[in-house]
Parts: sequence; structure tokens; C-alpha cells
Amino acid sequence: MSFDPKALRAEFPLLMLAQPPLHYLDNAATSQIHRSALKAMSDHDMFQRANIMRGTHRLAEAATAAYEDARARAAHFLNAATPDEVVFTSGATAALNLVAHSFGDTLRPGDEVMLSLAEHHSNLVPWQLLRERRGIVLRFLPLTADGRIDLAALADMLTPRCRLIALTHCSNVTGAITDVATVVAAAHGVGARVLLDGAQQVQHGPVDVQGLDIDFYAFSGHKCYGPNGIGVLWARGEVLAAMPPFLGGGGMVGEVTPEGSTFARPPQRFEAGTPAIAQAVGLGAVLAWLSMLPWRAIRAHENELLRRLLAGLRGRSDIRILGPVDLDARQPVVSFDIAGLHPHDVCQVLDRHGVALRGGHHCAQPLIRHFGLDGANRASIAMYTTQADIDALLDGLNDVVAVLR
Amino acid sequence: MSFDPKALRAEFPLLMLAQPPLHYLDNAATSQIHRSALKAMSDHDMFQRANIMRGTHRLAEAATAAYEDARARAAHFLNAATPDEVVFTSGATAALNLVAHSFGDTLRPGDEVMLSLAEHHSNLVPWQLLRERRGIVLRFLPLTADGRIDLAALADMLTPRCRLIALTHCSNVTGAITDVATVVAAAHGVGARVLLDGAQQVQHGPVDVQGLDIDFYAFSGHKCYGPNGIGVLWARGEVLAAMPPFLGGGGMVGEVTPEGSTFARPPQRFEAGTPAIAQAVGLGAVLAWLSMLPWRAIRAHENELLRRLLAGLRGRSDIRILGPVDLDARQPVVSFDIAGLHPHDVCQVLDRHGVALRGGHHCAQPLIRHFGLDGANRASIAMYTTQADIDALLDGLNDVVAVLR
Amino acid sequence: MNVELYQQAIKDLARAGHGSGRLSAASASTRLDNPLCGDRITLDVRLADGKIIAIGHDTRGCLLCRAAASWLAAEVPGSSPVQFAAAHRELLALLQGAATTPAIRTSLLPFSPVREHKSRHGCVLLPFETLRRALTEAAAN
Amino acid sequence: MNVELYQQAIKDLARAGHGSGRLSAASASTRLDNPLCGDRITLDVRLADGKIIAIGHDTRGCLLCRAAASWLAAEVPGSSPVQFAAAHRELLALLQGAATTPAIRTSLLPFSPVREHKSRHGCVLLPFETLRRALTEAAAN
Ligand SMILES: Cc1ncc(COP(=O)(O)O)c(C=O)c1O
Ligand SMILES: Cc1ncc(COP(=O)(O)O)c(C=O)c1O
Repeated sequence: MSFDPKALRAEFPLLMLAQPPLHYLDNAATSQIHRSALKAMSDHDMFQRANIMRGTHRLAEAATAAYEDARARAAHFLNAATPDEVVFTSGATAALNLVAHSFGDTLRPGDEVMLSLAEHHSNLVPWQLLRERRGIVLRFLPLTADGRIDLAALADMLTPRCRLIALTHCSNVTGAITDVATVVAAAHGVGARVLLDGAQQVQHGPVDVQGLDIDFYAFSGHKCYGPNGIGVLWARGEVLAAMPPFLGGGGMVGEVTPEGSTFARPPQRFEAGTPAIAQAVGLGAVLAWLSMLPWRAIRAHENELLRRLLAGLRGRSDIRILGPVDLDARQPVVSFDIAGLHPHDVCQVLDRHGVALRGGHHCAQPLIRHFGLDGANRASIAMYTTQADIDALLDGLNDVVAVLR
Repeated sequence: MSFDPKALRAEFPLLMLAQPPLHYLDNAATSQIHRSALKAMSDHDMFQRANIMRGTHRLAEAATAAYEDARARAAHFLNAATPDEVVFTSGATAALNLVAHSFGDTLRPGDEVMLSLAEHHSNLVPWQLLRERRGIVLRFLPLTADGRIDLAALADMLTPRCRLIALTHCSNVTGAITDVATVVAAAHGVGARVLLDGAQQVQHGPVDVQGLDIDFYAFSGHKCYGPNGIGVLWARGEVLAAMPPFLGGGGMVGEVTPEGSTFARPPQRFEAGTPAIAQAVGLGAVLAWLSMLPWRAIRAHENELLRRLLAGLRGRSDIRILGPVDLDARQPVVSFDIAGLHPHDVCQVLDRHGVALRGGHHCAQPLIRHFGLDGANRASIAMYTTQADIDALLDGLNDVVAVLR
Repeated sequence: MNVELYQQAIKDLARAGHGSGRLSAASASTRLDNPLCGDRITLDVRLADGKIIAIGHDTRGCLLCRAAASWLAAEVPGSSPVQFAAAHRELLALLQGAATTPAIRTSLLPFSPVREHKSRHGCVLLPFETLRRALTEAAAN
Repeated sequence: MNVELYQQAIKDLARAGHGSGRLSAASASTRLDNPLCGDRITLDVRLADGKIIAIGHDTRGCLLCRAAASWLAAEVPGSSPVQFAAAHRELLALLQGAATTPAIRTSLLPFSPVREHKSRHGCVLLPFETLRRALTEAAAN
């Protein structure tokens, strides 16, 4: 199947409308939104907006069907066994906190959760808060020199007290993809569950949670061409069924009396209150669209740009690329340091060239510190990125040095 | 200032587009969305979509400014002392859970939280879960025969162990408005904080949290003509400052190391992860619009329809109205029971007449049980409701009886 | 399709209230709620010689739910659990469709307009699901 | 307005790094972070006879932040806390506007293009805010 990134750009209104033209390379922070999501959301709000679940009037029926259809689309995108394994949340962070509270409440003092030093704060701070609440022990997988999670250390660090290994599927700083099979094999050896933070992976294609043989998967809509304010927690049915509720409110209960309440089955048990209905419908539309794309061609396109970018950066003696420089097992996210120049200043000057990059610690302070830095510049490529975007960045870097030095 | 509900309907796309025409009387579940929110969200997604806070490129600057502007608009709508007292959440339920966890974590075993039997499950279940976590005591204000919160019982039930009185500002079943001044005076007497669940109040006009002299206020966007997936927790600055974080993740931290983290000041401390940026911007647009409306005229219009509805229902011997029937201190939300007819069947038949009502326990089982019922029919009026809507309902009820008996 | 949901046959079934009230000496009793709508049924089943011989129930629910419970008490006694399972399958096929549609017994046909109203499927299915669970429990005893 | 943010004067200030390094015998020391961007400054101030006589700091931050810290160490010693407060007010007025705009001293003018970049206000203000807190602390001692 052929893939034409230029034609694709027409499906992203912001890219088309931006004046002056925009070289958007901040996709790891938020991707631009695909028109299918915009249309699905505005259609929903204009033709079928209602609260879901308990309503019998025609709008409520339509809204409920659309919401559950979105759940089915998410299940399909992840190859989940059933839609009931899909919990809608307000984003990846909310999904990770749900696990840290609900699954976390089943842990005992001394139980261990294994993380890595490459985690985004959203897969780190919730576990620190759990440690304070329940006296669990956190262990951190170390990093290789180029910033990959060092799985060689796993065997030595795993103990029978480990109940969960929670790792990023793909680093938001280095783009490194975690070797899931190795993690899962080790986890099975001690009976630990495996959680993957997929926030930086799903924008590069559908995921097979059954094939990966994991227990939890979390991601956000806004990073995979979908809406703000919506995300997914997938969990294996038996795991979800054993989890106590987290947030309380309408829609997640059975019988409620002042003395106590009973709780609905998953996924409703974990969706307290009116959910982000329109946004779920928008995400469903995007996931259905993503499920049909020619991913081999997209991957080739993204890799070609990645190669061009890495080559351009490697050609400069004042630039240090963080993370793996080979093309294997990585996504097109590239962080780099320019000697003596602060990322905020770098990004500010690039902005004048219409190049949007992000500078800072990228919510991954331990990883950034591993590189001996306080912050870094990050260019992240999406399926709609073009050679012109990469070239504008590389050109802009010459001006950056001229302006700032 | 004049107010023309018919002209206003043109500003709600769904009402204009519905075919066949729709008599939407399910506003307490979800109101229809105002075009200002739709436009603000689509403009945001088409012209300034980016992640907020840490970005220096032009989209990130614009998105951050829009998000903070929405916060200022919410502060204005609530008459908050500063925008820093406004925390965006995914909705009222999330806001109430935030308080139950974060403020709740400062409570000790034996401390008391006072609720009422009229609460929505979203202001009940989070406190039950807190009771299980921390051994606090819940007390429930009883109800008068017509289902109002019986504040006469307050003095006797309040003890010095009471740390919080958390009540609905307006009942989602009966429309009864809580006498806040009495509650606040009593709370001050024992040093308790006061929380109001404003989910059913804000769609009827701006609120003055400083004038009410309360400590917490929660509401959802989707019930006040705004987007799904967004809500507000307002809390007094000093209260917020003393609250520990709830959800962990990006954006709410200072320094993060494996050993531990420091936390940002409010409101950021309570907004972990990428927030619902577009939805906040949409809500901000709606709140700015609501802040300018002629509320005296709207209130007169809503009350006229309420009177018509109550009169029509009172004329029928098989119908029992739940809750206060006077027009004082109530919003235009009317629940009723038809002898021998189940609300789902009633609403199903009304749907054929294009009349959208909700039937069920309305997530307020203790209150519904107070009336000796399992469920009720609910008609809820919004500013765009017309006489034709009320008449269609009253006509429809004749057919309901014909079909179901 | 705009076939009347509340056909006379359905109203008659609900009004007849076959099997209303609890059974003494039940082989198994099960209570089930539909948390989404608040319907609730407590159902007793008495078995003898591998046959369902009586069904009693206490049903709080809408007309469709009560009609379904009443149908069970009127139609099922005398059948084996396997024969009930066939009726349950037929109802599911009637509501949701099925890959291979079984022939659906005439007495279930009044429920066919429910098919168009997804939010009401649970109302009709709740009593059937409750009986299914009660039978599973009875088999385990 | 498209005035150059990174004027020579700003770059010179940052590069000069006035006051770089910690002070011994400080009257007060304060550390402040900008959690949103990770900038961090630890600042020491020495007071004598009601005057600020020296400022030292360890600043990790962007060019704008370093220029502001450098400005403080170059310009403030010799002034009283009240005089510093006036400079702080002028900077705020320069960046955010003010109801009654004070006359703004020439040495602060190179920071004026920052006004158009709201996300960078915190960078420039951080060192000023740190000094303000250090002075409050010193006054409390
Ligand atoms: C790897 C990773 N995990 C989690 C998150 C959190 O996602 P969100 O902010 O959408 O909740 C992000 C994005 O910021 C991320 O890159
Ligand atoms: C009084 C009251 N409180 C809280 C809520 C919960 O609001 P949401 O479902 O939008 O979180 C509702 C609405 O369902 C309500 O009516």
C-alpha cells in the first residue's frame, strides 16, 4: 500500500492552516489532531450529545452506542480479548494513577514494584506516592550508557516479592523501544504483572497486547492524533476483575446505601462519573483510522526522516545526541544537547524559523540526569513529517548558534 | 436586558439540527453544548493545538495562554480570589474525588465528614471509600418529607470532630437549593470546612464562592452548556496550599529523583499529566458567555416553565411530584412518579413524541428510597427550553398511560 | 421497523405476573441487579429428576423485565436446564442476532421489537441470566 | 514588535556571569526552582548597615535567567532592599505592564523584548524573586 505524507497533511487541519508554515517537530508532546477525530467529535456534539448508560431516549441510545463503539475500536486497535478490558480515562497519566491506586491497593508492605530510570514522571511519581501510602519497595532498572533500560540487570534485581514491572514501551526522550519479551519472561518467572506505558508507542502503529502477553497498557489520545482529555487503560480481564474501585461516583456502583455500596463490573467499575464521551468517540474514530493505515510504509517514511535527522546532527561537533543512534528498536524521537546552549534558548530561536521543538527535562528528570544534563532539545517525528521539516530544523540550528553565541 | 429563548436556540446546533424536532428535557444529565464552546475547541485544535507549560514555540505559547485564560474565566465566573484557586479536572466527579483523597488524606480516624441523604453518588461514594481508607466517620443529614436536606438537624449532629460538611448545592432529583448560609454558619462554629457540589447549580447562573464563604466548589462542563471531559474544582487558596498531591505525573512536580519528589504549587500540584486543554478552552468560552447573560430574565423564563410543568403534573391524580412544589429555593428540575409505571417504560414511550426525559435512580439512591421508590421520571429545564417542550411532555404523558396501561 | 414495544402480549405477561413471590424449598436462589438501570430480580428455582419444576421470583423492574420473568415462570417449568438454555439462546439471537439463527419459538416473538432498543436488552435478559445462574448453582450443590 | 530577544547586552550579561559562585558569610541564602522549566538558582546575599553589599549565585538556567542573575550581582550591591524592590517593580512593569508605569531604569531595558514571550517571563523573574525571598529571610533573622 502506498503512503504519501504530503497528501496526508491535508487531513490535519492545523498543518494546512498554519501561517506562516509550521515545521512541527513536537509530536512527542502532542501530535496534531486528525480530521476524523474532529469530525467525530463535532458530529457527536451536534447530533447525538447526551449522557450515557441510563437513558432510554434516542440521543442517549445513540450516545451510549457511540461510546461503546469507541471502546470496541480501542479493543481492536490493541487486540484486546474483549472491549470490557478497555477502561477510558482522561489520559495516560490518569490510567497509570488508576493502576497505582487500584492494583496498588492490593499490594502489601514490602512488596516490590520494578521501574526504570528511563520512566516519564507519570510512570514514576504515582508509584512513589504508593510507596508512601503502602510501604512498598521501588526498584529502578539502571540504564546503559546510551540511555536504554539495562535489562541485563533484571535477573539480579527481580525477587519473589516483585508484584509488578512497570516500564515505558518507548522512551519519550531517546525513542528507545523496550524489549518486552525479555521483561515478560522474567516477570513470569516470579509471578509479577507487567505494565507498559504506551504513550510514545501507539502513534507508531497498533499494538498487540495479547501477543505481548502483558497485563496493563496505558496511552493518551492527544499523542496519537486524537483528542485531548481522553486516554485508555487496558488490563487483562482477570486482573481488572480483581481490582477494587479507585474513584467513586455515578456509574460505577450497584446498590448504594449510607452504610456502603456495591460496585459494578469492569470496565464500568473504573469509570466514575460522566466520562469524556465526545472525546472517547473522537479517539475511537482515530483508532479505527490508525488501524487501517499502511504501517510498513509509514515506518519506512519515519525511519528515512530519522536517518536524515541523525545524520544532520551527527555532522556537527557541538551537538551530542542522547540515546541510541542506530535505527533498530527505536522510534523517531531524538533528543540532543548543543554545547553551552540552553534548550529553551535553542527552541526560542528555532521558533523564528517556524520550527517547533521542545526543550527541557521532558518530564524524565532521572533519565536526563543520567546524561549529565538538566535539559535537552527534542525533535519528534510523526507520520506527516516531511524532509522539509527536518531540513528546516537543521538549517535553523545554524542560526541558533549565530544568535546565541 | 431582554431574553428570547427561541432566538437563543439558534446558538445550540443540536437543537437546530434535530430531525424530527426534539423536546430535550434531560438537561440535568447533560445540557446541550453552546456554539461558543464548539467554536473555541475547534479553533484551538485547528490553530493552536500544543502541549502546554514547558513549550517555547508559538503554538505552545498560544495553547498555554488559552488554557490559563480559561482558568481566569472560571475564576471570574465563580468570583474566586485568584485563578490559582481553580483546578481543572475531568468533571465534577473527579473534582470531588480529588478532595476526598487529598484533603481526605489530612483527616484522622474518628474525624467526621457530614453529608446528606440527598447527595448524588459522586458526593457520597468517594467519602465511603475514604471511610474505608482512613477510618473517618460519615454522618448523614436527614431529609424533610418533601426531600429537602433537613438543616434543623445540623446543630445536634455537628461535633468538634467534624472537619468537612459536603453537600449538594442543588439536588439533581428535586431541584431543591441548599441553604448555604445556615450550613456555613454552623460549620464555622466547629471549624469545619464546607464543600458544595455545584453540578446542578452553575447552569443557572454564576456563583459567588467568596460571597458564600465556602471552601470547595465542584462542577462539570457538560451540564452547563460546555464540553464533556472537563470540570472545575475551586478551593480557597489556603486550603489548596495545605493539601498534599493526589495524582502523580508530569506537570505537578518540582524535582524528581528515584528517592522522592517535590511538588509544584497549586493549581499545578493537582493537575498531573497533560490536562484536557481543548476542553478547558471550550469551558472557558462558555463560562465567559454565561457570565454576561441576563440572569434575572432567564430565571423568570425558567420559573415560568417550571410553574407550567408543575401545574400540568399536579392536575393528574396518578402522578406524584417528588420534592418541593413551591418555586422558592429550587431549580427547574422536576422528578415524578406515575403510579404503577416504571420510569424506563415511561421515558421510552415519551421518546416517540420526541420528548427526552430521564428515568431511573438518577445516581441518588438514598434520596429516591426516601420517597419509597426505586426510580423516578425526571424533567429538567434549561434556558433554551420552551413552552412547546413542556406541552409536548404533558401531552406525551397521556399517550404513556394509553400505551402502558 | 417501528413495531410496538409494548404489545398487548407483553403487557399481559407482565400483568399476569406468573411466578410472582418466592418459592419455598428452592433448589437454588439467585439475586441479580442491572446496575445501569436499577432493575433487580431474586429468583428461586426448584428442580426434580433433572427437570425445572417451579420458578418463583421477586422482580422490581420495568414492564419488559417483568414480562420476561413472567414468561420464565409460565413457560419453563417442565423443561430441563438444557431445554431452558436453548430458549435463552433463542432470546439472545432474537435480540442480538446470531451467526446461525436458531428457530425461535413463537412465545418469545413478542419480545422481538426490543431488538431495536439496545438500552432495553438488559431488561429482558436479566431474568434469563438470573435463572441461568441459579441453575449453575443448583448443579454445583 | 519583533525586537531581538537575544540582544548583545543580554548575551554579554549572561556571559559575564557577574556574581557567579556562592558567597561565604552570607546574611541569607535561598534556593528557588522554576518547576515548569527546570531552571534553578541558589543565591546568597550579604548585607551591612542596611545595604546589600554582595550577591553570589549558582544559576542553572537559560540565557535570560543567567543574564538576570548577572544583572543583580552587577547592579544591586550598594542599594538598600527598598531600592532593590523598586528595581523589581520596574522589571515587573516592563514585562507585564502596570497600572501606573514607573520610569524604568536604562539597564533593565535590554529585557524589554521578553515582554512578548510570556513563557519566558519566569526565566527573567526567577533571580529577582530569589533575591526578594533572601532579603525577607535576612530581615527575619
Ligand atoms: C512516556 C510517557 N508516558 C506518559 C506520558 C503522560 O501522558 P499524558 O500527559 O498525556 O497523561 C507521556 C507524555 O507526556 C509520555 O511521553
Ligand atoms: C448533583 C450532582 N453531583 C455530581 C454529579 C456528577 O457529575 P459528573 O458525572 O459530570 O462528574 C452530577 C451529575 O451527574 C450531579 O447531578
